[in-house]
Amino acid sequence: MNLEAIKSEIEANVPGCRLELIANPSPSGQHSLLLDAEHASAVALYLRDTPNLRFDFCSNITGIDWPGKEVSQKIKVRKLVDGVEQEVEETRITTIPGSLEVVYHLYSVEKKHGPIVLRMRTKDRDAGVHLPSFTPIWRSAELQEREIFDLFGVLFDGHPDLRRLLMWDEFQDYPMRRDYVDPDDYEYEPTAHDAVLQRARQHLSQANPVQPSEGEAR
Amino acid sequence: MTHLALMTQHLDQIFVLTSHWLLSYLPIALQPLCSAILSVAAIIIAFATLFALTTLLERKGLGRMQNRYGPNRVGPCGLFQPLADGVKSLTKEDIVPIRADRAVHFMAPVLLVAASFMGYAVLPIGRNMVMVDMNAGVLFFFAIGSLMELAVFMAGWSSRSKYSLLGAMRAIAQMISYEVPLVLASVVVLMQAGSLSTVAIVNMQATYSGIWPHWFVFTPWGFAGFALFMIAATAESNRSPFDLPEGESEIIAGYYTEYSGFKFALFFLGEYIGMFATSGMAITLFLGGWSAPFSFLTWIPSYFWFFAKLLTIISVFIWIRGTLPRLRMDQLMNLAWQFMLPMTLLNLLTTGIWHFMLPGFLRWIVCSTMVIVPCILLGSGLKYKKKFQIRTYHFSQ
Amino acid sequence: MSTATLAAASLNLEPANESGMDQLLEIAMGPQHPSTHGVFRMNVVLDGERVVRLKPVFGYLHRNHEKIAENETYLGSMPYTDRLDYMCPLTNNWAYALAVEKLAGIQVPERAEYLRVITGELTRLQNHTCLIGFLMQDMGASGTPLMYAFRQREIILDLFEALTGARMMCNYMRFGGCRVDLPAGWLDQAKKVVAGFPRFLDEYESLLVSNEILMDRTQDVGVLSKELAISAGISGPMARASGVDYDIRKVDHYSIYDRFAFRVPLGSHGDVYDRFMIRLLEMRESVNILQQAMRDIPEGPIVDPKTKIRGFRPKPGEAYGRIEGPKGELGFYLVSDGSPNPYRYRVRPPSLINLTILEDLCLGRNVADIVVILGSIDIVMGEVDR
Amino acid sequence: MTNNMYLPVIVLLLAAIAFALSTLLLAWFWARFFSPHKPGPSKNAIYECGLESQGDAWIQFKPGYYLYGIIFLVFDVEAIFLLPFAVAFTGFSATECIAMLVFLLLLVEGLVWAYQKKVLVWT
Amino acid sequence: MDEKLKTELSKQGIFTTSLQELYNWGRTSSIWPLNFGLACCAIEMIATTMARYDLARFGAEVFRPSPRQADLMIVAGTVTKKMAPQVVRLYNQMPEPKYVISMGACAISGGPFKQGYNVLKGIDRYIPVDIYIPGCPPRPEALIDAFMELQKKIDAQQLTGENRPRHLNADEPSEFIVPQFGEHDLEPTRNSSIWEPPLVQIAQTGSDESGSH
Amino acid sequence: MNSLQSYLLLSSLLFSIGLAGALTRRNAILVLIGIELMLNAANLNFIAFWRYGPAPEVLTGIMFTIFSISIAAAEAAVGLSIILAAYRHSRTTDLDQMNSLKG
Amino acid sequence: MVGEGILKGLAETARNFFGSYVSKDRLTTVQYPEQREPQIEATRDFPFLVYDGADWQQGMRCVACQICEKECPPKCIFIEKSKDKKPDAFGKMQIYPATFNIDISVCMSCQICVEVCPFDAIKMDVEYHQSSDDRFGALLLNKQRLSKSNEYYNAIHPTEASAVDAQRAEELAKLEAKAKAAAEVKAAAEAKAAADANPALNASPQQPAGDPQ
Amino acid sequence: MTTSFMILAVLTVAGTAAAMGLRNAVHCVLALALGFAGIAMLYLQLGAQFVGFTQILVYVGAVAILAVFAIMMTHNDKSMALPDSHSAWVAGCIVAVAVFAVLARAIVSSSASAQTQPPQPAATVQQIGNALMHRFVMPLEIMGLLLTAALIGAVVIAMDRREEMK
Repeated sequence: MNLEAIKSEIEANVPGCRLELIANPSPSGQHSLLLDAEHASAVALYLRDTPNLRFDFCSNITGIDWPGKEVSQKIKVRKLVDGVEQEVEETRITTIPGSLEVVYHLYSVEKKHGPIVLRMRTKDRDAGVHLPSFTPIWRSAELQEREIFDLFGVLFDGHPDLRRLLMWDEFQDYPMRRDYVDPDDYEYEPTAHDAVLQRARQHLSQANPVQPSEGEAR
Repeated sequence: MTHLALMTQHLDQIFVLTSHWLLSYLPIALQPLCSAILSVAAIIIAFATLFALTTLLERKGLGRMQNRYGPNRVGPCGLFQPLADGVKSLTKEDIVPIRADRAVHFMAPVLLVAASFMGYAVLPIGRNMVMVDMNAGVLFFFAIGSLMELAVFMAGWSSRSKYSLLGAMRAIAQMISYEVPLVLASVVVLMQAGSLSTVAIVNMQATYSGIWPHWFVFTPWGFAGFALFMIAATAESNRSPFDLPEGESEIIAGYYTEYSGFKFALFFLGEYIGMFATSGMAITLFLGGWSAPFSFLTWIPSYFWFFAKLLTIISVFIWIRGTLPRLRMDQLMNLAWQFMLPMTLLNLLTTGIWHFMLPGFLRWIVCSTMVIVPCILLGSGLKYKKKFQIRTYHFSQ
Repeated sequence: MSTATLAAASLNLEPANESGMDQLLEIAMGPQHPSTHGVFRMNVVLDGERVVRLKPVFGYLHRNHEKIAENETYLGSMPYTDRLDYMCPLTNNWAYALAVEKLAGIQVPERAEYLRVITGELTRLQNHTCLIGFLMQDMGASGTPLMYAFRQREIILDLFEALTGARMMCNYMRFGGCRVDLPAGWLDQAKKVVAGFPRFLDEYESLLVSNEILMDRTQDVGVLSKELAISAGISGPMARASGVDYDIRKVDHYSIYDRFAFRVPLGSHGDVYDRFMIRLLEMRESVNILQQAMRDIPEGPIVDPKTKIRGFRPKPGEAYGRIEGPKGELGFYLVSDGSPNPYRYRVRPPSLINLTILEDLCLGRNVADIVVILGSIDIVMGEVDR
Repeated sequence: MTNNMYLPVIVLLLAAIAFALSTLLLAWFWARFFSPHKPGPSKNAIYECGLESQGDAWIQFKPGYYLYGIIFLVFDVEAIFLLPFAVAFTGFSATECIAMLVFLLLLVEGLVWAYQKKVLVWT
Repeated sequence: MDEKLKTELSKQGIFTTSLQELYNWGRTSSIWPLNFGLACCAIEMIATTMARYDLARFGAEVFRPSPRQADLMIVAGTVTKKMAPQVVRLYNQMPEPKYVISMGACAISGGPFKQGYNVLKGIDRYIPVDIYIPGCPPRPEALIDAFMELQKKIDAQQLTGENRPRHLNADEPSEFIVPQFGEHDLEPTRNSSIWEPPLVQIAQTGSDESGSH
Repeated sequence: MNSLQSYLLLSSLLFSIGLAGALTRRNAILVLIGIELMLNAANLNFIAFWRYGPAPEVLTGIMFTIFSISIAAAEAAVGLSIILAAYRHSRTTDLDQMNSLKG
Repeated sequence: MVGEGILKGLAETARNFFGSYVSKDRLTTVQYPEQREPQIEATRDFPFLVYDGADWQQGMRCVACQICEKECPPKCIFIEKSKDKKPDAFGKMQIYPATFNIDISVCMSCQICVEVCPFDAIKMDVEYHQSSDDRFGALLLNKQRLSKSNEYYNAIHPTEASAVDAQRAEELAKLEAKAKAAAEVKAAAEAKAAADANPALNASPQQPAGDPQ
Repeated sequence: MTTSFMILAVLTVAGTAAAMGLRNAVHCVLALALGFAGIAMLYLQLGAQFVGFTQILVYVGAVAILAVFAIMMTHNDKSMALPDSHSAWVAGCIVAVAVFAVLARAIVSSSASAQTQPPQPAATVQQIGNALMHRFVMPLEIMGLLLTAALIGAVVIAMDRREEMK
């Protein structure tokens, strides 16, 4: 099972699809293919139905949140400084847009090979969170995609029943995103330290402003 | 010897004599009433105690089957456990759901307990120890038994909970389905005994050839009738494996889901009392009532035999409960209508043939065949139709 | 039928109310219900007693395992994996350790592999016995089979306790091996337990297997076709009961399973009875494996000496490791960004994914069948909701 | 007086009812003096596995139950005729028995018809 | 009228005492738990009722599936925020007298999962708890131990007087606020009439911590 | 001792109650129940006349009542079935509505 | 034949029923408060702090390095370093924990604190009788309640403890040897220096190492 | 008129009146069961033991259950507690009262109805059985036919046509 070969095979057979091979530096050596959303279903169907591949078992579907990063770069710019053109070092902040990624691990029950790892990325993390659903292709995606919708907020187009899976329906946030803020409910924490302690203390000053000074007096 | 016989006779009749002696101090006009009150009090106390003991027996027996002790902390050997349960239930808050039908909700357990106690009016629990010897005693018993269906329906319907209602509908469907086989299975006895009076039926069985008693269970039709009666009785009293109406794993607690406090305890009581009553009827009809199993054991008081037989049947109930999984609704109904009803009808025919054949070996063979063969045929027919079997499995290479 | 149409057809989840006149009864089974194995909930719509719709509701035990693990060190997540599928903590440990070993490229010493196989198979034994007990409880068997199952489970738990120190939450495996070596006398005790196990299985079988009520209640109930099983990602004994010949122990050749002779039982009907029987048969095979493993276990180190307990930072990358857990394919997917905490930590819960087809199995069946079908799927809410 | 015969039955009925009522009364007294009732909207709501109850339980059921009810009724009535026959059976000759057999067979015929129509197959 | 009777009753001290003894004996000897398990601890709870430990010896094997017939709620396992309203409602639907054993770290304080966004940090925020059993999960022996602790507690309760337990006092509530699902968290996040965080302790540790660093 | 008259009066009262019910109720099931009640009143008459009649040993009254009860049971079964069938058709057990729907 | 399986099952339960009166295997109940199962050596419950010698404050092995606090997965340990130092078992001056709290209402008995502790100061206890009705008071174990003697440790985990003791003894010996060697070296150096300074003193080399200071 | 008769009469009339008067159909059936039981006890008082128990078995045990089933089968929001139109109610009551008046007048004025007789030996079940199998054997067979016809007819009518077609 050579991923390169599979990649070129797919590209040859699914017209118009662009695949990108994402290398995995870890010793596991599980490299992956990045699909584009438009052709994802076709690729998936190809993977499932082609007799020599037969990836009929979609084992695992994962969401990963890659928040946008601000990368500060120091670059030299030619600029007029005090009328003289000089090479000035300037920090430029480039924002790498964040995205939500969905990773699929496919196996073949018939051929007993695998895994092949597929990934898809959304455009961004706000409005463009749509990805095609694989539920019509692999039924096992049904609950897992619901879970990713629940926890990451990826909208799977074509999913038959896209509701929250684990949290209650009234819940607004997507808790597995990296920027999710926990509800502040550590009212009592006898062994608080680090971040929890900070929060507990903050809580305390709000709830009972006299108390800390009293404590400090002790 | 005669002295001994007299003594055993007195021992046998001790309750009857005591009551006569007590009543003799009362004016004649009051005697019937007081006699009734005495016997009623005796019955209620005896069977309420038996209920308490049975719950304990059941819990301990199940425990033993499951490799553990069961209740043994409250009182000596856990003997006071039922009492504690009673005290607790009595002092428990009584919750009636807001949307429930309050009046019906209240009346259901009372009616259930009343109906379940009524059956004892015709059960002879010892020689000369029957409350009323009615001409239509067996019919009375079944007629009263049908009141329990109504009580169960009242409980389930009035709670207005979905589980209750499902449980109640299940219970009624089950009870009516098994009432027909129950009645028909007992008809065979009536055909031989020629009376609907329970006393007459027992008296007929309390005779002996050699040491063997003439219990109806020792005939082919009697045995089949007994087996069918017991199956139907298990279902009538909602015991495992027919405990669908309160099938815990499916519909919470069935029709008494919404009952708390002592009302719940009354349901429990009613069910057990009902179970004793049907078992008592089975004993009366098939197992010779209070008569001793061997002629040389007649010196043991008759009421002892009755309760011994009752406890045996209860133990079997407990044993079955500890072993078998519950049936499903369709299987339960199919068993009633596709197996029990044809078999009871066939058993009627067998009894008729038994009656018209001359006593001897031949009628034993004919009647046994008439009962056993269809039973096997029907049973394996069911098995065949359902295609259920022990399967063999293969292994991957 | 092609799997595509099959999957699409089974997704048509709106059954018509056929008679068109009977009022439907909507019942919630769970979250507090005696037979939902924890806090599962099914919104059931009944027509009489027939199920016309069933919507599972999850999340009543969603304890944010993945989120917590992303803020924990790699080692710190190990005790949490015990609490995923709390019936079989050791296999969870194993799957997690395997994933981390893949991620960081750690070798496991021979003896440790044997220890893992022994504990893992013991876990399988106790999980399957208890599952059958619970299944019978759901069928209304007044606890007797469950009691026998727990009687046996206690014996196995004693072994676990003697080895790992805890009855349930063992926290035994480490990256590159196991935490402690066998205490003195453990192996003899374990051999005795394993040797006595077939006798218990015989007893269990004579209590259950040929029972007509059980057969009648389980045969042809909840039939799962092979195609749907594969498409829906069903794994473990449940898939094998449907005839899917897929055992990760055989397929992935992970650990040292290649060294043992054992067979994989396959069902042909895919109903509840098959699922029940496959587990019974699997237990016999597990006993086989255990006997071989305990015979062959070599001396040697139990943990890869190069692996650090503290300050463990795998290189950036990702790995998906999976094992054949008692409930099915238990996988861990880890993304490392080089920090001491995993960047992404994902559990592939067999219980959850096996529940995908719950409605398909229950439609048109009786209420009583729901609990039996659910019981035969073998779920543990800790893993379903994580 | 025929009534005398039923006196114990009536006493039994009254006693059983009194037994049930007296325990309930005792429980009520206990609540009155020591442990007060504390009803509340959530407490007295209908139990539904811990959820708020949705919809009414008093709904329309399937007619499947009713069909069983009919057959039960007919066989109950049959039993009414069967019982006097059974009691007098020992004195009967074959003629009466054949008459009863005809009666029974008529009913069995209905039953067989029901089997064939699969009325007695629970769905 | 009943006031009069009550005073009369209190005059008859012996009567009340023996009544109290009977009442407490009945309650301690027949504690029926609600058939209700949440997570890992539920398995140990089941193990406690099984052959090896046999909770039935105390007359407590009657696990009732309906809260109407239960006396004791063993909160065995993690209470998530999604589950909390149901737990409170079930508790409310139990008839008095009712007891709560908070079994295991998760039920007491959220335990190891307390950092989770969906985990309730202790069931005692919503319902009054009688006995806490630490442990993750507590051993079956620990549950039996707690059970006996509860029995002792019940046995010490007074039937009348100021110290009488909650359920005998008409003024004290028997049902508690059922939290609602909010957009980010449960609302309210705690029932402040029964649960107040002990603020001083945090202040102390907090200040000490800041002092030492 | 009770007189025959008192039984007859009671039975006529029951008959009237049944009649009133049958005439006033709109629920078809209850109308049927009213009719059953009237039948019962008649049965009571049979038994009373048997008891006070000239030849009680002939058992005619009893036999009549038994047959009457059986017929009433059959009638109830069929009647309720018809109501069920009508309900299935018109979704109501209200006689007025059934009538107005003419369906 | 229908019913065969049912009869088989009935026979099985009957065998267990009667077996429970004769065989220990069929009556597995350990009647807990009176009878107890034999203590399994590896059993662990909550952590405790080991101290050597008789005085828990003096002999405390913990040096407040806070590794366990950081590594504890559920973060249930709270340590505050002392401002002064005290000599440890090896005679080295170490800081010690001024506060050492373990919240057993959170602890999940995972043993990671034990594994990471470089000083063998924290070990796992076997005491599970911790249930209480006082959540805030009883379930937060402070330093005093956590401290258990090394003898206790030896009693509950003999194999492990003796290994630890042996290792510590070895370390101590090594340390002593090292100290001795250091002292000797020092002494030798001093002696040399002294010899260099004052050759007359060469005759008495067995001078105690620490004495000149 | 003995007290027992009075009690039973009041019970019966109350039960039946409630059955006809209550709003909730289920309550009506439960009250009806009480009324039937009252009538059964009147039969017992008249010495017709077998008939009395038959009455309970058939009416309380079967007909009432069947009625309950019918109510549960036709249970929807509309069918519960149908408001009875006022005019029909008044008219019905007037007719009923009139009928009662006529009947009562006839009974009271009839000399035959005033008779009281000494107690007779009650009819035993055996006598009934003999009568049934001899004098009433033809009605019995007809009864069997009727019951079978009723069974088939009722089932056919009540069965769901659509299910039958399947």
